[in-house]
This record gives sequence, structure tokens and C-alpha cells, in this order.
Amino acid sequence: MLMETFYAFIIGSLVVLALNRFPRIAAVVAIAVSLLPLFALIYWAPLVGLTLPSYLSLLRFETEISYALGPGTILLQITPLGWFFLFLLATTFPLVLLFASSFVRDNAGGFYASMLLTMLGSFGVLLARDMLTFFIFWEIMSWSILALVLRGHDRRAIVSYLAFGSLSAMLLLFGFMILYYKTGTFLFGEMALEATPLTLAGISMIVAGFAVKGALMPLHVWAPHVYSRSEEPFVAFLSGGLSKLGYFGMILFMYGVATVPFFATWGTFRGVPYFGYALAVIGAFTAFAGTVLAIMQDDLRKLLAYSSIGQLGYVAIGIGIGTPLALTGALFQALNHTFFKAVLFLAAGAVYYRTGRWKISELGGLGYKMPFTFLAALFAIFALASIPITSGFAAKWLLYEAAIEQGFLFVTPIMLIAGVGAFLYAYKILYGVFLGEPRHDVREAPLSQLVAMWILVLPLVVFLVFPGWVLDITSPILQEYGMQPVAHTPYVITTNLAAYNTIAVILALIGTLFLALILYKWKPQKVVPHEDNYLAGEPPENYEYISMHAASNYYEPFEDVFGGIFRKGAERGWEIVLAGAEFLSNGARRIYTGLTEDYSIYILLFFLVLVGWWLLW
Amino acid sequence: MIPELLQPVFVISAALLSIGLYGVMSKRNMLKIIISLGLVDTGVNVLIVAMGYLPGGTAPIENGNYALYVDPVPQALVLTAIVIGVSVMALALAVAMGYYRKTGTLELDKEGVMKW
Amino acid sequence: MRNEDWKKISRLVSKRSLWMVHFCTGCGAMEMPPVMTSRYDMERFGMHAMATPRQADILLITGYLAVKTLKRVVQVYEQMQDPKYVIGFGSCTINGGMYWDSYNTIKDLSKYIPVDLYIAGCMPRPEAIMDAFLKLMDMIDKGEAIGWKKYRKYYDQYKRNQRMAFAYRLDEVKEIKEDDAK
Amino acid sequence: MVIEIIEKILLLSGMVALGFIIGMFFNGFARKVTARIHNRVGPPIYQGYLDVFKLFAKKTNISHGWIFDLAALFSVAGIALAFLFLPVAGISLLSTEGDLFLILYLLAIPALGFALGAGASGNPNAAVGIMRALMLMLAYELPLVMVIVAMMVHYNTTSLATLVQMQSNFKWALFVPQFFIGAIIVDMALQGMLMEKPFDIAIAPHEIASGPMVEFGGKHLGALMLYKMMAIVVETTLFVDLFLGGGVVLSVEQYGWIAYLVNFLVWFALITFVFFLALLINAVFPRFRIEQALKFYWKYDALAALLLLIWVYAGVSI
Amino acid sequence: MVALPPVLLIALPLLFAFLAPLVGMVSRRMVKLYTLLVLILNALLSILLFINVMANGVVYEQLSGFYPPVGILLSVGYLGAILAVLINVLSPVVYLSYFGEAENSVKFSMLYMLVTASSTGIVITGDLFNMFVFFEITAVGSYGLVASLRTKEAFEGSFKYIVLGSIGSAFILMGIATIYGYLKTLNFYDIALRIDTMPETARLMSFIFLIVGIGVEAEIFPLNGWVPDAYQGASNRVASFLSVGPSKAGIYAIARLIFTLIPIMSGFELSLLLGIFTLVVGELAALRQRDVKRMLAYSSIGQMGLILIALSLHSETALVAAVFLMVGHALAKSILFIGSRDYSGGLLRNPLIAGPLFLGVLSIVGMPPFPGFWGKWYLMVDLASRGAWTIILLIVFTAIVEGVYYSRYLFRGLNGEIRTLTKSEIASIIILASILILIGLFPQYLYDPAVMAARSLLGGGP
Repeated sequence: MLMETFYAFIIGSLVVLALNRFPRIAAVVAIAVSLLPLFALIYWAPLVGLTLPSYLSLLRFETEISYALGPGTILLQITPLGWFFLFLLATTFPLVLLFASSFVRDNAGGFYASMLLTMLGSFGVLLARDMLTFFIFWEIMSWSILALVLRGHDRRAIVSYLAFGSLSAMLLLFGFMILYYKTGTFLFGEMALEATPLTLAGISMIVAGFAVKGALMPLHVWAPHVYSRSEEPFVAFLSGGLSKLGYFGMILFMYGVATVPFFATWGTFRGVPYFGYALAVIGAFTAFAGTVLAIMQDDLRKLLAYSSIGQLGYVAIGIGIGTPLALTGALFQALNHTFFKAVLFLAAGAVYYRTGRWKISELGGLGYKMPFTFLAALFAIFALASIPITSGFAAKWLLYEAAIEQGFLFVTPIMLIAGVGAFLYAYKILYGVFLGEPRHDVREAPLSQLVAMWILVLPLVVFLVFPGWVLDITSPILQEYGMQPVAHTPYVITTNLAAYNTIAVILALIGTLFLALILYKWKPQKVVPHEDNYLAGEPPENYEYISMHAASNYYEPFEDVFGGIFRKGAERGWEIVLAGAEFLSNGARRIYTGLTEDYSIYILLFFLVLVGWWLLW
Repeated sequence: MIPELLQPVFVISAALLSIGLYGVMSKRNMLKIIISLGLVDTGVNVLIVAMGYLPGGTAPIENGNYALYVDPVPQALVLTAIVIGVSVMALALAVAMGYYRKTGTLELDKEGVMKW
Repeated sequence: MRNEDWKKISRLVSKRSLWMVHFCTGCGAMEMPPVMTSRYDMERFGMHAMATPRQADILLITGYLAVKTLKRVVQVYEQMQDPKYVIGFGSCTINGGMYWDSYNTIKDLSKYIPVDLYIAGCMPRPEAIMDAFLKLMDMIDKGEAIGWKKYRKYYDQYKRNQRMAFAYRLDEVKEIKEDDAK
Repeated sequence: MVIEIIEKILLLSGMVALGFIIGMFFNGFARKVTARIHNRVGPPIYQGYLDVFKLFAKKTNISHGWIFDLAALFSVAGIALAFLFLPVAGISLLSTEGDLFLILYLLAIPALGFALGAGASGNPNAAVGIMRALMLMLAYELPLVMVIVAMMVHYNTTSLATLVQMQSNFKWALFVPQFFIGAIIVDMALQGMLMEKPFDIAIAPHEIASGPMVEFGGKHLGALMLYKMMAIVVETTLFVDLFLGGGVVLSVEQYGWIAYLVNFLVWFALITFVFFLALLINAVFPRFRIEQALKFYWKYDALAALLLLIWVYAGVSI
Repeated sequence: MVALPPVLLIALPLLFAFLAPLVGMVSRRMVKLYTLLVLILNALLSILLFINVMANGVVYEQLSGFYPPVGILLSVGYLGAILAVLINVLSPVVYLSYFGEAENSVKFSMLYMLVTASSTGIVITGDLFNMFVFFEITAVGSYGLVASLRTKEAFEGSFKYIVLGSIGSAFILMGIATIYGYLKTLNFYDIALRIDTMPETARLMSFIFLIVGIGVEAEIFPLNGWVPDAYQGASNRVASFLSVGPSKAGIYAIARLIFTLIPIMSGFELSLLLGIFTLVVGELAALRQRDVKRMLAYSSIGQMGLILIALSLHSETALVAAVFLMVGHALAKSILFIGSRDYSGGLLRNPLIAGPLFLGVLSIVGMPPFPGFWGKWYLMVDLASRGAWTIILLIVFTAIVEGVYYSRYLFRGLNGEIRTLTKSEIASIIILASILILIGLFPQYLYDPAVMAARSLLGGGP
């Protein structure tokens, strides 16, 4: 059924293209096809030690397959790592399409077709057993994303995506070629890497190529533009699901193909190879700078985009440190980020669907108008800010523990302060969109959108209580790389330094909330209209013209302090690179002067040079 | 292999070629360029004909005397080349005419859009 | 514990924790700093100046009120939470004081909001203010400071008077009169 | 089993009640101290209890909707939760179930809950106040976490209970030269955490009408007061646990219940002292602007913390 | 199956081309249909020829009764057969886009058939002078096609093409003269057999003459001054056809030159160097280009450079890559040229236009599973196995540059005034895109012939 899944995706995408005029039917077809990876996921669950009831696995999927495709062979095999990331993608994908069924209106067939192709690519990437397969599916995913980016009609998004997409592809290709040159094979399993500088360069290029997709700074430039100018269901999947593939690739190549001893050849810093340490530092910088930039955004989607960049920086830190604790933390963070960022983007989409606005300063007061959207977003924001009443905290905790365990004195404070920064922009979303002065008389989002959001919230709640379940499915990955899994029970995670008992936190919270509720219900209360606000006795009349919303330029003092340093820093750097290329380009262009005399002189000169070179020398 | 006698022909051929190329490289007037191209063609044709020449050879006509006749192939080649050259030249003139009709000049302009 | 006892304790405690919001319009505000600082130190009695009416128990109006200002005062008063007390400070709030014949100053504050206590004088000395506070505490203790109840009870009447004060065209006044007739 | 659970619940509830009681005491204490510095008489030392009682006894309580109500719930519940996870006078009820990171994040629950309610009121003053509070948080957290990380690496633990245990027998972190500096840095951060002057930017009553609390009155304000008072206890306890051995002077194994009592008294004295220091600064300083506060913490305090990190880095080898 | 003589492939369109005016006398409209039918017939013939070659090996045919070396020999090799199919199948599809325009149909159609026939001639001939003649016919036809738009730019571009083309043909002639002067033969096999008997200097001179001459047509860097101007001046479908027919024929001639005719090691080195220069200059020049046709022309130059690099690596993998690159480039560039008529914006809002153009860009940029990808991948694999990191780096760099300017291209097609293409143009690009997709999904049908072509070329065959 594995190859059939791929066929189903290709045929499905053609069918939905043909159904362009009937968006509803196209959505149903797309969702039906999109469930296939989910079935595969369930069927393969025993691989990571999960025993699911057999009636859940409706279809059978091969665990390993090879398929001749012309010059090359497609080699596919499911691994625990692939399963973990497939879990993230396959669960998000149908829900995102469900959301899209009411969100995407024009040219829906193209949308679903491209979405199916992205999933096809991702599915292949997660199963790839050799570099050719990996690259083919990786690029299919990349260009189908490009097709979706094109729908946004935004110059910077298209240019930056394709430019960085080619950069990423070429870095990967270059790196793959180096590995091929050194090992003579494309198969991941058969590569025995020698510790030579060239191999290290290859691995670095590959990691850099993945960093583009994972939007690590300074290779993140495309992400804010793309995230802020595409349709929300797609962006939810891009940020939630597809960006994880970059980190999937990093783990695969840093711990599956290369190994810790390989990196340790060039020395270690506090038990972590310098390579990993550098990645962790870049990750920490990304986490911090992404957060700072997110704080300064007014466009809701840009804010979420920079927040994505920042949060994914943590994943990079975990991968860089590379101890079992850190890898577990990275995977857990990836999982959390998938769900909460998907919810946030979808909530943003629902808000846009009802109000038609993106700017935080133009929204407000939707919490009472769209309570279910608000609550879903609230949960996601709690997870984003890693408040310990969602699963968001467990991941960050693991990462902090890992960093302290290695004695990282300088990386850890940056991680922590980026975490605090997350509160700032999290509150900006809450306040600017859902709280404060109501400005739009709107209804709650449609049912399909609510269902999609709330199902995505579910894992955040479940893994809040039982973070051990995530650790259960990450343990086989660690074992595969010869590492000791992190000690845990369903609700207690234990490290060398401390323990974290979720049940204790939750029960204590319930208890204190109960106490607070008693205190609070003591007295009756009166709800007053929103306009009844204390404004130095000034009654707010004429709501049309007076705005009490403080969300525009919300963190202005912050921008005064940080704006100069961070705003457009990376972008300007890349613009300089581009300007250099364009300078060269101008030079090349000047060759073609448009004059026959010059052209014929070139020919004669070329002839003379050749004659001189060969005959006289 | 190549007879001494032919060296002046090579010189002539080279001279024609050089003049032609010089014309192409220095003139901007279409007609002058076309004339220069004609010179280049002629130079090359002279070279090819010289290739097949045998000193004292006759025309390769079937008259029983097989002993000494010039190689017919280069002549055939040259004939073809001349035909082609003429057709190219005719086309070039037609293009030049068209260009003149559109712009009123035969000079290729330097400031046009067709550059860079 | 009986309800009465409960109320009694509540009053006993409340009187020792009175928070004020100052509505400083006239020159009377000048007399407040001595009351708050070390010379007289009203914090001895748990009194405290608060920034917003939501948090305050006492509305202290220090001086004359123009009609426009009255609008704000009413707004602030209505935003306060029961139980709430009003202290009219200085003669301006009692009879207009030196603005008694001004066309746009209100003369008797208690026509518009229920005043629990007036402090006479132009200016009242800090001693007088302290005395007034103690008096108010005493009234609260005895359950006599019931301005907030009055405002609820005679809400229509107060509203009518306020409208009358805010009206600045003759037809508006006529309208109010017609409403009275009904 | 059931008895054990009931015992535990009672113990925890008692702890929360104790925290609130001490917190309310601190309110009166602070006002008294400030008044004495101002050469005033000041309110009675039990003023905090009166204020909270009065607020809960208000006749009308105005709410702006259910999101607004969440503020009261989450701020009280969150701060109590954070208190439960702190080792108090060497007694660790839940502090072995989590660690210092958990406490740092638990401290955010009441803050965010509070901010949620304040935002829901729709008052621009509240929004500005919350902005300032969050930025202040960002500002003081940097030096704070730098010192905390240094301590974690130095002691090789992240658990606060273990940290307190390691400091028993007067091996206080304060007496380690690096962390003496660290204590000074954290004390400065504490000033911001407690929102005492010069860092009471968020609730500046004269500029933004007490900021986030502008729309709170009656029981809502009462709940917030409880939160603020309890926060004093939590934050000073955090400081005491970090640097002053959590107030543990006698070992429980040796002295039994007397040790509990003495430890408790010492802990109380220490947190009062720490708070007293903050009050002294509070009484004589004017207010910073928010960007000044940010620059103060990130320039001077964080620089000092960075030097500390380098010192610890040179001293620790793993 | 009947083994049809390959000469039909050249003779038929030539014959029908000169019959076109007769048809035009009857009805002007009929001419287009007539031409299309002729081209389709030719395409079918080429496919038959292809199958024949793949099944039975190289097909030879002697013309006009003389035996080689005097007579003219047609020899259809594997690469020749692939390119013959490519040219002859794409030529009617590109011609399809011409429907819907009333003007000039007879002359245009004649020239079109002429160029198709002569380009095919280049790839299936076995005689050097014959190749020269076909080159000239191709060139003359192309000059006419470029000028067919009858604008100032068209005439100017055409004139520049004529000048450079004539100089180039002079160089080819000199090369032929040199070779003939020494070897007295023009047959490829004869030359290849006896090339070693030529003095070193003469051999090198003839190589230089030929590579300069052919290089003009094959768009190699210092010789390709005409390319941007002619492409910019020509109408879009002519530009499209130029990138299908003449340029591929030119690159085939280069391949024959360096592999069979004068296989000297320094020849490979030179063409590698030229390929690198062509690639870098072409791609860089495209980066800042505002005019879409000119940009695509520069991009063509870059692609030619890539193909040349692949050819001159002298290995099976690289030659397979070259075949994939040629096919990919011909398909994708013809889509892009046809689709970019009036390319100022709004074009990509129509999914029927956007789809093919998007696929075209993907193939050029080298995204799987399109032929451009396989080309780049195998080129990289070959370079990697030699450890030629500098060249890889340059290819990588130019690929990123390509990404940048194609993204600008895509953006320009999205915003602005809504315009559209004629139905025939849309049909044409959709057919081209489907061929692209088919090759992408079933690359083995191109891979196997490509491998045979590579082996044959490496063995010194056609």
C-alpha cells in the first residue's frame, strides 16, 4: 500500500485540479487522500513500541520498498525518527485541509493539489533511505511549496523563497556530492564517514541547507515573507509541519549518517562537539533574535512567523547539544511547536476569515465575539510561552536541563531570556487580537475551522498530563543512535539534576484554582458594558472616531532600544550579497554591447587567443 | 603538400579576409558591413579553390586524360559556398532594407534598446 | 454568625481602610498634601489616595464644579463601587462659594450626587479635613453614611437634576419639564 | 492512604494560607516602614488584613466579562502554586516535584493571568501598564537567569530543594565570593520583581492610573492584592533559598520539631530583611522610565552578571 | 516495420516547404494547416527512425549514388536520433502556437519547415560539408524567422545574427578547407580515421576554425553576441523554436567535433573551459535583465554552458546528463518563450498558463522529477566522483542566481494588468508541459537511449 499511497497522492492532486470549479468536493477528495499517511502511521506504530488496537490499522503498508524510477531507484524505509516526524505531519495535514475547506475560495483545486504534493514530498523525505530519494522528494516538497507561495502574489515572498530554496537545494546537493565522493554510496545505512575536513564541510553544507528550511538565522529571511503572504492553512502546515523537515534532516545527518564521535574528532566543548556547540549557539541566537523581532511586528502573520523562527531555534539548540536529554527536548519541542503554531496560524486565519484584517492594531476585542477561537488560541499561546499548564513547558524544561547538564553558562541564559521574551509577543497577540476594545461585529468562526483548531489543541492537553508518552516514542530514536533514553514514567521525567512531575503541578494547580474559586465566588458580581471604562472621567463617545486600543506600536520603548540593532539586520546582509551578485551581473551584461563590431572583435580575439595559446605556446 | 606556387593565393585570401573582418569590426553602416562580409566570403572561397589546385592541372572534364586535373570537390564546395553566400547577402540586404524602412537610416544605433 | 454581626464587623473594618479618589478642581487641592504627609498623616487611619474610582471608597471633591466638570464627576461617581462616599470640600461645593453667581458653576453638589459630608470653609484647614474624615468613619461605623443607597433610591431625581444642569438650550429644559409632568 | 492524602491536602492548604497571611502582613509592614522613613506615623501593621477584608466586603463588584474574571482566578491560584513549589524554611512540600525552571515559569502564570484580565478590561491604561510590566520582566530576568544559571552550573543541580540542602550548615551561597556578587545582582533584579521604586513603572499611579489594576475594584482588586502580597513572599523566599540557605539553621534530624520552629523563624526574619532592603531603596528613589529600566538591567546588571558567568566559567571544569 | 530512409526526414519538409507557396495561392489559411500536417508527418517519421535506430543501431544512407568519401553519407547515431526526435516532435508543437495570427503565413511557414529540415539534417548527417550546408540553411532560415516580426528590433537582431553567422560560416569553411587540404575527404568516418596523419599544427588549426565557426551557432560564450539581440528581436515563438532547433543542432555539432571528428584531449579541456565561461556569464547577465525575452536568452546561454560542460567531461554519466539537459532545456525554454509573449503581468493568474510556465521554470532550475533535475544530478555526480569542486561550486552558484531571477520572472507574471495568450499558444505550452511531465514521471524512456548515445559517442561513433 506504500507505493499506492504515492500514486494516490499524484492521482488525487490531478483529480482535485480537475475539480477546480467545485471546491467542496475537491476538499473532500483531498482530505480523503490525506488520511492515508495517518493510516500508515497507525500501521507502523509498533515500530516505536506503541501497541494500538488492530482495528485501527485499516490498511497495510510495507515497511521497506524499492522502486525503479528511470536513472535512479527510489528506496523507502520507515524508521523511528521518520515515524515521529510523520506523526507531526500526518496528524496536522488532514486538519489543515479541513480548515482550508471553508477558508480557501478562489482556485481551490490548485491549492489542494499543491498541498497534496507537499505532503507527498514530505512523506517521501521521511521514508527516504538514500540521498537520491531524499533529494527528489525534498525538492518536490520545495517546489510545491513554491506553487503555494506564488498564490500570495507577493514579490519579496516569491523572490526570497525561490532564492533561498535554491540556496538550500544547492547546499544539500553539494553536501550530498561530497559525501558520495568520500563514501562512494548514496545509502544512508552504508555510509561510513571518515573524519576528514572535506566530510565535515559536506555535513556542514547539508546542515546549512536544512537550516534554510528550518529558518535558522541568518538563513531565515524567506520565512517571514512567505509566512505573512500565503494562505493560512498552508502557512499553518508550513510552519507547523514542513519546517520540521529541516530538523528531521539535521538529526538524520548529524546522528544517523554522521555520529557524535565523528564530530568529536575536532574537539569538544564541555562534552559537546564544537560543531554541535556552534549549532546550539546559532540556535540560541535565533531563538533570541526571532523573539525580539516577533515582539516588534504589527502584522499578525509576521509576528507568528518570527515566533516560529524563534521557537525552532530551540530545536536547533537541542540538536546541537545532542545528548539524549537534549535530543528528546528537541523532538518534544518540535512536536509542541507543530501543534501550537498550527493552532495559532489557523486561529489567525479564522480571525482573518471573519474580520478581513491582519494588523494587530486594527483588530481587538474578539475574545468575547469568538470565544472558542480565543480559547484555542489561548491554549496555544500558553504552550508557546511554555506556561506549565500546557505541554509546552516539558520540552523547554528538557532543553534547559540538557544545557545545564553540559554546563552551558552562556547559551542557557539566552534560551531563558528568549523564553521570557515569548511572553511579550504572546501577550501582544492576546491583547491586540482578542482582548481590549471590540471593533468588529463578527460571529464565531465556522465549525470546520473550529474543529480543526480544537483537535490540534488536544495533543497539547494530553501531553501536558502525560509527557512520558512523547518520551516513549522518542526513546526508540535514541536507541537507534545508540543513546540511553531519558528516564521517565508517564507523568514524571527524571534527569540527573532534577525531576518534573506533571501530575503534582496539575493537581496543585487544580487545588489552588479551587481555593481561588471559593474566594472569588464569595461575592456576586455585576458585568458592565465594555464602554464603561475609567478614562479620567472622560466618557468615550463616538466610538467611530475614538480608539482606545493601545495595540499599535505596543512595545514602542522596546523598539527604541532594540529596533536599531535587530530590524532588517539579516535582510540587509543578504541584500549586500545580492548587490554583489548584481554588480557581477552588470559586469557580465556589459559584454553584450549590442554592437556587431564588438561581437566580431570578440570572435576574432577568441580565435587569436586560441591560436596563440595552442600554436605559439 | 601545399605547393609553393600557391602562397601568393594564400596571401590574397588572407588579405581579403582581413579587409573584410576589418570592415565588419569598424563600420556601423549596414551596407558597408554587408560588403565586408562579401569580402570575407570571397577570401574563404579563394582559399578553398586554391586547396584543390594542382599546378598545371586541367579542368576535371572526362576526356581520357586522367593524369593531371585539379580536384573537383573544392570547386563544388566553392560553388555551393558562393550560392549560400549570395543568398545570405540577399537576405542581409533585405533585412537592411527593412531596417531602413523602419528607422530611416542604415546606421546601427549605439543607444538602442538592443544591448546589455 | 448573624447577618447583622457580619455587617457590623464589615463596617468596623471598612472604616479603617478608606481609599480616596481626589477630584481636584479648585484651590482646595492645596490643602491635601499636608494631610497626607508627615504633619497630619492620614495614613494613620488606613486612608490612602487611589488612582482610579474603581478602587476607591471616597470621592473627594475639592472645590467648585463647572457644569462640564460635573459630567466627569458623575461619570467617576457612577464608576465607583458600593459602598461609596462623597465628601464635598470647601464652600464651593456647598453653595458655589465665591462663584455663587457664575452662570456655569453648580451651586449645590448634593443636588446631583449624594454628598455624605461637607467640609465648610474657604479653605478648610487640614485639621478640619482630618476631623471630617474621623466624622465619616464614625458615620460609617454607625451606618449613617448612606449616600450610595440614596443615589440608588432617588436615581431618577438625581438624573433629572443632572440633565437640568447639563441642558444648555431652552428646548432641552422644556423637554425635562415635560418629562417631569409625566 | 486516604489519610495521607488528606494530610497532604491540609498541609498544602495550610501552607497557602500561611503564605497569604505573611503576605498581608508584609503589606502593612511595608507601609509602616515607608511611613517611618517619611517621618510619618503610618498605618497600623495589620493594615493589609483590613484592606483585603474591606475589598472582599464591597457591595458591588464590577466585572468586564469572563476573561476579566480569569485574572483574579489565575493570579491567586498561580502565585499559590509557585509558593507550594518553593522550599520554605527547609520544608519542601512539592519542591522535589519540580525545579527552579519550573518555579520561574510558574511565576509567569499569575502574571499572564493578571495581564489577561487587565487586557480584557479594554482600558488603555491597563494595556500600557501591562506593556511596562512585561518589559520590566524581560529586563530583570536577564541578570536573574544569568546568576541562576551560574549557580546551577556551580552546584550542578537545578533543583531548588537540593540547592537549599547543599547550603545547610551555613554553607550559604552568599559566602562564596562569586555568589556574593551574584546576590547583589539578584537583589537588584529583586527590586524589579517586587516592582518597588525605582521600578514601579508598571503601576505608576500618577501616570497611568495604577496601570493594569485600573479597572479592578472590589473582590477582583482583593484577589490582585493577595497576589501582589503573596508575590512578595514568593520572590523574597526565592532569594533566601538561593543565597541564604533557605533559612535552614538547624537540622531536622537532630533537633526535631524545634528545628522546624527555629528554621521557620529564621526564614521569616530573612525574608523580612530582604524585603526591608528593598523598601529602603523604594522609599528614597524616584521612578525610572521603562527604557531606562531596560537599559539599567541589560547594561549594568547584566554586565556584572556576565563577569560573574566568566568567573564561574573559569572556576568550573566538567 | 518498414525501415524508412532517414533522408526523408530532410527531403520531405524541404520539398513541402517549396510547395507551400502553391498552397498559399489556393488559400492562405490552408498553409498553416498544411505546414502543421507536414511537420506532424515529419515527427512521426522521426519517431519511426528513432525506434529503428534504438533497435538496430546506427542507420547509414548513401545519397546520390556515389560512395563515400566522395558521396554524401547520412548516418543517424543514437544522439542524432534523440535530437532528431526532439527537434521534429517539438517543431509542430511550437508551430501550433502560430495559429491564430493571420500575417505572413506562407514565408514564415516555408522558413519554418526549412529550418526544421536543416536542423534535422545537421544531427543526422555524416559529412562535414553537408553539415556546413545544413548549417547555412538553418542560419538563413533563422535569419528570416528572426526578421519575420518586421519591427526595428527584429531587423536589428536579425542583422546581427547575419553578421556573426556569416563570420562563423567563414570560419567553418576555413576549417573544412584545412581538413580537406590535408585529408582530401569530408566524410566524418574518414576524417576520424585519418586525423592522426595530419600535422599537429594543421589539426589544431582546423579544430580552432571549426569550434569558432560552430560555436557561433551553439551559443558559446565569446561567440554568442547575437543571441540576446536576436532572441529579443524575434517573436516569441521564433525564439522558442530557435532554442529547440538550431541551438541543439549546434551543440550536437560541437559534440561530434570534440568526440568523433578531432578527439584531442585539449579539445575537451577547451570546451570545458568554454562551458564554464558560458554558464557563468550567461547566468550572471540574466540576473539584472529586465526584458523577459532577453533574460530567457541569457538563461539559454547559461544552459548551453551547462550542456557543454556535461559534454566535455567525456564520461558516460556526464553524457547522459547532457542528453537530459538538452531535452529539458529544449522543452522548458520553448514553454517559457511561448508563454512569455506580452509578459507584463497577470499572465500567471490563469492556471492553464501558470501551470506550464511554472513547470518550465522548475525544469530549468533543476527541480525533480523533471529532466533538468536528472541532468544536473548526473552532472554533479560525475563532477563529484572526480572531486571537481570548483566546477560544482560554480554550478551551485549559478543555480542560486538562476533561482533569484526566475523568482523575479514568476513574480512579474503575477501582478499587473491581466493579459492572456491565444488559445493555440496555450494548447502548445500545455502539450509541451505534458511532455515534460511524462519525461519526469517516466525518465527511463529517455535514460536508456541516453546511455546508448553516451556509449556510442565515447566509442567514437556518431
